[in-house]
Amino acid sequence: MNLSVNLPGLNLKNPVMPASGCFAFGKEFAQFYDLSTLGAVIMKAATKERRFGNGTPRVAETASGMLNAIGLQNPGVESIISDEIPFLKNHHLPIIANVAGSTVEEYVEVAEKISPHVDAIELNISCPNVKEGGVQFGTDPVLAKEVTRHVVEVSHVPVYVKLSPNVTDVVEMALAAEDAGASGISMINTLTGMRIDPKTRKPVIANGTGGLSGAAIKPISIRMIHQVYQAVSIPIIGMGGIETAEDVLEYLLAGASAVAIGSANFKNPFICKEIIEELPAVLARYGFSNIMQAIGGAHVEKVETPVLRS
Amino acid sequence: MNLSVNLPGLNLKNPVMPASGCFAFGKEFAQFYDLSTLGAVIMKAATKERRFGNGTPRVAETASGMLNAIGLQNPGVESIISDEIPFLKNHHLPIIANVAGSTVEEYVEVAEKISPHVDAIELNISCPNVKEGGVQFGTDPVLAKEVTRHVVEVSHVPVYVKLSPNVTDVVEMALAAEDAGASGISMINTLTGMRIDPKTRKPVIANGTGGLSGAAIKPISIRMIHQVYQAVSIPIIGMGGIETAEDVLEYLLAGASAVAIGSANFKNPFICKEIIEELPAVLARYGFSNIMQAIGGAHVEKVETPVLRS
Amino acid sequence: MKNERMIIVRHEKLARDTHLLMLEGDLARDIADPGQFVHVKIDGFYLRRPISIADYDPLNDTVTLIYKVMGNGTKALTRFQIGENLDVLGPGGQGFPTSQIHSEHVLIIGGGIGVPPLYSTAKKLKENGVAITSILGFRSREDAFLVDEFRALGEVHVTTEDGSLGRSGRVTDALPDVKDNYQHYLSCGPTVMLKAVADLLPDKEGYLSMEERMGCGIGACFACVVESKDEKGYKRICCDGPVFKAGEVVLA
Amino acid sequence: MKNERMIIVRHEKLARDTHLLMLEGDLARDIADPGQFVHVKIDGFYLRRPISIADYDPLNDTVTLIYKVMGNGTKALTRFQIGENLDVLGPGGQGFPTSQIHSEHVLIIGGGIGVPPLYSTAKKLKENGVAITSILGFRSREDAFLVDEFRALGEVHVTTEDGSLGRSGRVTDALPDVKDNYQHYLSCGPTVMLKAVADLLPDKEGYLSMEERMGCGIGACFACVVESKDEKGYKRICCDGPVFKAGEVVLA
Ligand SMILES: Cc1cc2nc3c(=O)[nH]c(=O)nc-3n(C[C@H](O)[C@H](O)[C@H](O)COP(=O)(O)OP(=O)(O)OC[C@H]3O[C@@H](n4cnc5c(N)ncnc54)[C@H](O)[C@@H]3O)c2cc1C
Ligand SMILES: Cc1cc2nc3c(=O)[nH]c(=O)nc-3n(C[C@H](O)[C@H](O)[C@H](O)COP(=O)(O)OP(=O)(O)OC[C@H]3O[C@@H](n4cnc5c(N)ncnc54)[C@H](O)[C@@H]3O)c2cc1C
Ligand SMILES: Cc1cc2nc3c(=O)[nH]c(=O)nc-3n(C[C@H](O)[C@H](O)[C@H](O)COP(=O)(O)O)c2cc1C
Ligand SMILES: Cc1cc2nc3c(=O)[nH]c(=O)nc-3n(C[C@H](O)[C@H](O)[C@H](O)COP(=O)(O)O)c2cc1C
Ligand code: FES
Ligand code: FES
Repeated sequence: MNLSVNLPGLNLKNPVMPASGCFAFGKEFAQFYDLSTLGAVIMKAATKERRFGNGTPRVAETASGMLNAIGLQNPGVESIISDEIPFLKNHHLPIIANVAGSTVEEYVEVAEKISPHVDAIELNISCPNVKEGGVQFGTDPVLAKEVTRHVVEVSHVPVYVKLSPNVTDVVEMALAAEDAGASGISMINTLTGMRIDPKTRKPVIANGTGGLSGAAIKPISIRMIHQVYQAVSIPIIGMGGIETAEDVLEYLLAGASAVAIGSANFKNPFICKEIIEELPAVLARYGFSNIMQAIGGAHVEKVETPVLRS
Repeated sequence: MNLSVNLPGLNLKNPVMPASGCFAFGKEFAQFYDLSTLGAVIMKAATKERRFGNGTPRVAETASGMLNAIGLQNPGVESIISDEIPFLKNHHLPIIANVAGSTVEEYVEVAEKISPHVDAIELNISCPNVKEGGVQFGTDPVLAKEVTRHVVEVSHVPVYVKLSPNVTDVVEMALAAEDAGASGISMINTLTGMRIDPKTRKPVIANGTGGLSGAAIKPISIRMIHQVYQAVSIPIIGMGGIETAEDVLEYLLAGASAVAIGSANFKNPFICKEIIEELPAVLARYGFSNIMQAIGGAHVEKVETPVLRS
Repeated sequence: MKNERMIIVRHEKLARDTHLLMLEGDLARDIADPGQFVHVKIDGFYLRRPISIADYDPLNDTVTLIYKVMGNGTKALTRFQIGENLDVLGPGGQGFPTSQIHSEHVLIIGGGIGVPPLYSTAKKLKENGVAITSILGFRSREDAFLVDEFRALGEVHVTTEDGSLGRSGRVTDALPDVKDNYQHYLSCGPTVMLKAVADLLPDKEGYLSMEERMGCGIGACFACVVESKDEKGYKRICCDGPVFKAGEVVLA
Repeated sequence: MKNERMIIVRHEKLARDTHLLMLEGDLARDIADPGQFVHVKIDGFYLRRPISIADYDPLNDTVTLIYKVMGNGTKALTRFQIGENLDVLGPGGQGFPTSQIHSEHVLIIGGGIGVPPLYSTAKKLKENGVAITSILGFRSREDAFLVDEFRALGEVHVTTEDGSLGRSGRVTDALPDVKDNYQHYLSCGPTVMLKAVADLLPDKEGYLSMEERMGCGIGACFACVVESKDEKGYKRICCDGPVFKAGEVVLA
């Protein structure tokens, strides 16, 4: 089955890619399988300067999920361009840069520098784990619009705005991004959460709060994508709790044109490859003869064919 | 150990109660254990008129949780007063009425009628599963303030406002409730979610979206309570994913003065009773000699005593 | 109702994706009527799974379930071994009121995995001196089960959708083959089937066993309601049902 | 690194809450150095659990872990039986570089569940002709394990916090009892202990094995970083460590 999907800037041979921050810059996973298997790769967030990130512990386990507060640790945009992107280029797959910042100027500078070296930008206005800035861009549509507009202006490649689920009205945020010239939406980033350790009586994570990811959040993401799909006309890259090829199909039906897999890479380092391999059979099992039929499928009114449960 | 907690209108012999909508009006659970074991009981939502609720399916399973869209099915406030409350009164435990509505007038009418028969009101401005009203009261601080103020005015008993987690800023909502005269905060209601069935290509739940509850949402609730505790000076009844006495302690440490247990009653009908029985030992194990020491414990800076991990 | 850890004493495959599970525990003694169900907790799954009681023996404290693998929960159930135990809540709901069915002849109509609860019902009625005719519908020959057991109780008509066993078609296609000498019919299967059956037999007294997704399984969450024609306007399948008199509830 | 289902061939209790788990699989052949770890998936838990390799035998394809029940994950691990299998990712990280430790005499300092990785390390060094002295610290007599095994390798000093076995106190309290004839020390235990040890032995070359909560366990998520004194400014415990040269990382 042909799994290819064409999105602005991204000719994907299949719709599956690792999510930002869960795959670093690919090197560690290259020991497990050939990265060219992937539809694309989304790199770890890039900021202007090198960042050390938050104190440890940075992760905590939750029911069917995890919290993280890495704090955008990264070597800085220039080092990413010189030390990390060349390795990925060798694997001949579309590369998406995740761009973060604390001011509009920082976002713009990072996007301007990195965009000539990648196929698309994922504009991360939704990281809940850094104190100085970042978050408010993801919760205020006016700020979201402004930062998106400036980044779109300087970027050499299409911009996908990554939305935060920690908002009252995600559609408003998606529309702001679309209005500002985004070529696509990426959703969702993590939900802000906390765990408290009864032994220490303090939050498990040094940062206090962390971002909740994993299977636990999938229903929230599916709901938000279902809402946003109806409101915007740009494509959606969907993510949150994907662990199986059936989950991918659920995302496609909700309205995602492609998907990203995050935390599940930690449980099973082969997860992206395995899902890509299983996807054709799963699509076929549910009656799809190509991937495009599935995208947004939950929105089309179909005739129900009730069958004898036997 | 003395587990009693005194809150406005509620002298609780222990801080554990079943959450609204997960215990109906108590009759079904009375076959499993003596309801007077409970700290209190929160009844299923009451509306002015009898409501049939949403179409079926009304529930769906998710990773470590579930979605529901019952749609506030209930026999109407008058029938609750005459047919349901008398049964609960026989068990001599504080009764909390969950009040819902689609207009300020409906909320006021229900609260006025039911408040003389109960010990407190839980003002449900956060049900995500009814189309006509309810939700916007829970996401707009101005509306929240207005409905709370009117209900507080007519109510014969203290009012606890039940907050929705589907907001950008839960603190703002809590402050609105406090400003309007609420005696306490109850949090959280469910997160709006969706599941899509690849077989039918439609949402599993007839209503489309449903409210996510269960262990999956606990980190989000803990985070929100931790935030709200710092901002308000009225007590918090905490809920979301409680399954063990350790979970109760985590809620107390975050800032809840009492807790409610919802979906877990469906997995284990004895859950409330079992947790009440285990709570003293769990408090003792973590060094507490009474329950008040635990409430808000995560907010006090304690001296760390690192011990040899052995 | 009890919440009990029951021991698995038999677990075997009956037909394609269809397994028999016999459990031992005190709960067996609480069963009032065939057609009641148990609510089974499976590790790793948030909600319990409702499964009808296919047979029970209060003297030996056993309850027999017959389940079909429909999704991840029932698939996980297949991995449980004899000697292991399962967390079971039940017996739940109202079954077929066999002691109130004063009939000479009863027609049983079961579709697929709707067949199991009708088995102990038919046995009980037969013990009470009632004659039994059954129509059992399956998708295909490989899906058929309990056919011989029903034959031991009376006349049996089998239908399969692909014609690989018995008549080709659905259970309703076999109705014309059945002599009209029965006073009651009892049916269990998907709602569309129940509706078709009830529509075709408006003059008979019927009992229908229904299904709906459940939360609590004990009447407290209102997940499993179905519209009813009485003043209250609804019934909860888990406690007012799953067996209803035909006409009592609205079959959408 | 491999992701393999390894078979449990031994599983027994060694001391209070402390269990030995021997696994069989190809992964054993990939172990480069003692002190590396495996990342174990336990059903029902979202994150893997890092456990040090306490011993390994590449000829018989076995890996031995010694773990202590610290929470729900390790508690669930105790329920696994011989013959069952476990999803294991590893071997991970950098162990103690035994082939580069050209010492005549090495001091081993292990605290509690930090003792296991030091065992295969000490064995290996002994095989290379290095003399071994060990200090093993436990909370209490009931928590002690591997003491006899270390005695077979050389002099052993035991400390317990309550004095129920050996010297009363912590591992650092036993340091004055040890003759200062060693060139290297190797230590594993809680970070506070590692820091105390490193502060007391500034003139010796030391190797410290560290712990931190992990996400991926393979270097991709940056959950497990520790500040380092080099230009990059950080090390990842899961892949640059868990064993570091004393002084290489900042012990907070
Ligand atoms: C009163 C009653 C009696 C039943 N008796 C039997 C029986 O004897 N044998 C048998 O094989 N099946 C029976 N069923 C159906 C059985 O409950 C479902 O097939 C089973 O729950 C599917 O679980 P799953 O995890 O395999 O499927 P999934 O689709 O993965 O389940 C997801 C969720 O949907 C629910 N669900 C899915 N299908 C149904 C359904 N048809 N009815 C209710 N809930 C459903 C599950 O319980 C679970 O909560 C009965 C259902 C009811 C309501
Ligand atoms: C490199 C390394 C080697 C280790 N070797 C051993 C060993 O040989 N024997 C042994 O008994 N233990 C060892 N540990 C500690 C072991 O990983 C934890 O005790 C275990 O993860 C606790 O899991 P739990 O579910 O029982 O506890 P919980 O507290 O319920 O675990 C909750 C979460 O916190 C993590 N966590 C809790 N404590 C630790 C810790 N000390 N280090 C890292 N993560 C933690 C868990 O992995 C899990 O993600 C090692 C840790 C590391 C980092
Ligand atoms: C450890 C970790 C680090 C992450 N870092 C980033 C990041 O740098 N930039 C970003 O946009 N999202 C980051 N995310 C969010 C993921 O890309 C993804 O949106 C989220 O985890 C939901 O997907 P999942 O449930 O499959 O993990 C991170 C997530 C995790 C778990
Ligand atoms: C089936 C169901 C019905 C509910 N009905 C109500 C309701 O009527 N009123 C209300 O305020 N909350 C209702 N809730 C929300 C719960 O009271 C509770 O806030 C939420 O489920 C989180 O707690 P839990 O994770 O312990 O279930 C309902 C939840 C469930 C699962
Ligand atoms: S399943 Fe809860 S009322 Fe029927
Ligand atoms: S645990 Fe992910 S980098 Fe170390």
